[in-house]
Amino acid sequence: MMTIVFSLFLLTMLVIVAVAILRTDNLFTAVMLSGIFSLIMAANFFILDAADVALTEAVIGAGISTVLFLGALALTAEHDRSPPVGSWVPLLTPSALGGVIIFATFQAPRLGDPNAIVHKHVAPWYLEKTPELIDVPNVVTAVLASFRGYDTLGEVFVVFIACIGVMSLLGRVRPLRDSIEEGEFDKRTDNLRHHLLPRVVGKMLVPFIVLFGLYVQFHGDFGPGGGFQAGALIAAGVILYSLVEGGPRGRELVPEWFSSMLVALGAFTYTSVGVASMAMGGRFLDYSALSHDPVHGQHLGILIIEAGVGMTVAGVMITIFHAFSRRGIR
Amino acid sequence: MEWVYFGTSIAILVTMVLAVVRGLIGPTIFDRVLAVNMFGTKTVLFLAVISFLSGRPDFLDLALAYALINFIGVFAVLLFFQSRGVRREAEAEREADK
Amino acid sequence: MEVLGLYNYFIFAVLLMIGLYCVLARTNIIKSLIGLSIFQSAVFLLYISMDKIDGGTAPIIQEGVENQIFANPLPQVLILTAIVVGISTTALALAVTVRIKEAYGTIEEDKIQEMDREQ
Amino acid sequence: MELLLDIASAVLLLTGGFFVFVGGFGVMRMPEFFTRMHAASLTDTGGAALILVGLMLQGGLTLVPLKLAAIFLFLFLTSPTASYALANAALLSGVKTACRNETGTQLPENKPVAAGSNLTTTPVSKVSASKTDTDKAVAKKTAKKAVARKPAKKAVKKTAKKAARKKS
Repeated sequence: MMTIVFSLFLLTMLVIVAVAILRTDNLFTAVMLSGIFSLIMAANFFILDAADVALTEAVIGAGISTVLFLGALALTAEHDRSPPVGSWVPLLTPSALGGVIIFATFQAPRLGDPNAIVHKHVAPWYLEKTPELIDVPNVVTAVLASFRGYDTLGEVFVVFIACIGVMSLLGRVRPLRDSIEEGEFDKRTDNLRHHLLPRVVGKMLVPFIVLFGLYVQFHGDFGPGGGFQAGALIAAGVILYSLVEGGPRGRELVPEWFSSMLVALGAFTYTSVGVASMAMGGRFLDYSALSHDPVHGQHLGILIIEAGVGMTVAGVMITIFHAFSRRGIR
Repeated sequence: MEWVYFGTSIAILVTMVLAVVRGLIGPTIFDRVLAVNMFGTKTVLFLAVISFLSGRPDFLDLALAYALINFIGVFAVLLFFQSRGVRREAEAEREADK
Repeated sequence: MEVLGLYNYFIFAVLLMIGLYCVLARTNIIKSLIGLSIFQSAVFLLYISMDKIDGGTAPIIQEGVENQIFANPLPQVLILTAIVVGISTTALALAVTVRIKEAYGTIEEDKIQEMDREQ
Repeated sequence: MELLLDIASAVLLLTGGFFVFVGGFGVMRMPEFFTRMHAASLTDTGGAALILVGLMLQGGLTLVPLKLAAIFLFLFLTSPTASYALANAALLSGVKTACRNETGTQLPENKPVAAGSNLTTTPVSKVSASKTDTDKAVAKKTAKKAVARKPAKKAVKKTAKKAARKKS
């Protein structure tokens, strides 16, 4: 009952915000509204009992997405100069398609129906077997890291490849001025050093964000969290530092060679756990082979691959941010 | 206690609606940024209350994550406007070069 | 009540179509990308709506609590990774946009096409 | 004891909810950007404090009150900082307050903390386009009064004209 009330509120807001994003021709406004969009989405995920997803959406939406979009806007344009739509074809296609989908939803099980087909197949097995086979409280982590380890490995490599793409597109141009004198920092417009309050509070919070990221990383077996969220959180901490102190200082804190190495190292760690489990007589990514006690092996495997995921995600986000910010100071 | 939680969360939700309305009508872009920021803090409170309402207060990690990183976006906004003048000058120079 | 239970799916359809329309009707590349991310979020919403069970809770087993009903963990796993992949692919698209702006001086598709035709 | 705690936290939570709502109402109803920000930032800390303390009383002797205290602390640090950053960004791009002439005292010129000298201004007419009659009258009066500073006079006149045009 309460779920439905909250959902009604949040989902209606979601549609209104989406329409507003569609209608505005100021891209800055669109980015800000999509920040609200992502916040509503995260609250909605939480109401639908998906705590891990809500945490991911929260960290990505609040910490990274807005910053990346604003960075891209600074490098391109602030206004959407699309000509007014003359043809009715663009409107017709979505509305016809939308009508078909809405018609089809009348066949769908209602929200929260325990007899829906999705709840009958693999999921009960996961929920039943996790305490016995893997013995971590967070079933999502168990499924993510162990039962569907192949899938996650694929996702890590997608992120990895996207990072290589960004690096090859934006990384090659050297900034016009590589070295900046100490006194010059305060006059530049690409940092917030002359703002006392953001500088003090921002820098004070960076260690807490990174600490919380580590907590989310290693507490992911017991509560909402895991490598993906932790990586994004740690990256958000570094991004905060770079915003306050300026891009060059941020690159001194986490040099680019380090962040790109982190990306590769994470993916390498993940894969090598798989290879190690093969070498010890199991199948690829079958962590039970890692130790003589299968459950203990699972614990070890999950810990290492989550660390790999965290490294890759943190490295990717930091590298992407650095690529955009360095493009800006030319 | 449930009804207290429920009432509080409804109050927060209504405030969220008001913030969204402010974000939609503007009129300046800063009103929209203000709406985003306010919406962020209200989401922190909403998540905190909801995690008590659903009886799993161990999910406060979410609210904590929000409270920590919600303001990064505003910093990015400040930086964006601070460097806009420089960017416009560079743009004008490029136009002049053509 | 039955119809209210389908509300999530309606919203999914509407959001999907808003995103699609944004991609089709706008020529500005960044606007199209924002539309694409709305489209993506709509798909996330569909998946997460499926995992809900009445009286259920998030699939994190509490010690000492018997007979809990848990939400379906599988859609959550899929979407959790999809969100991170989504932001990195968006970043890639933004990088392409930045390069387009540097090469053409504009990020409007129609103007870029015009320039291409002139050459 | 249990009951006492429940009552205390209920009172705190409901008061907090009311505070939060008042803040939202202020953001909706205040006439221009800086007053809206005032409404938002005050209740952001006040309402949040009440709600979080109310929840803390319910947490019992676990990790929960500690986490709530951490949220409380971080909100207390980040919320004013965000307000500062936002106000500074607004000043940088030349948003002016519309209310400053109503009391008759001239506030000092808007000077944000600026790194470069580049203060680009965006059109502010939209901000101060107040639609009520009283505001219009005030704008007109100040248009006549303000002789000291020419640019200010121009700006106000423009606004007054715009408001008048909008009325008709």
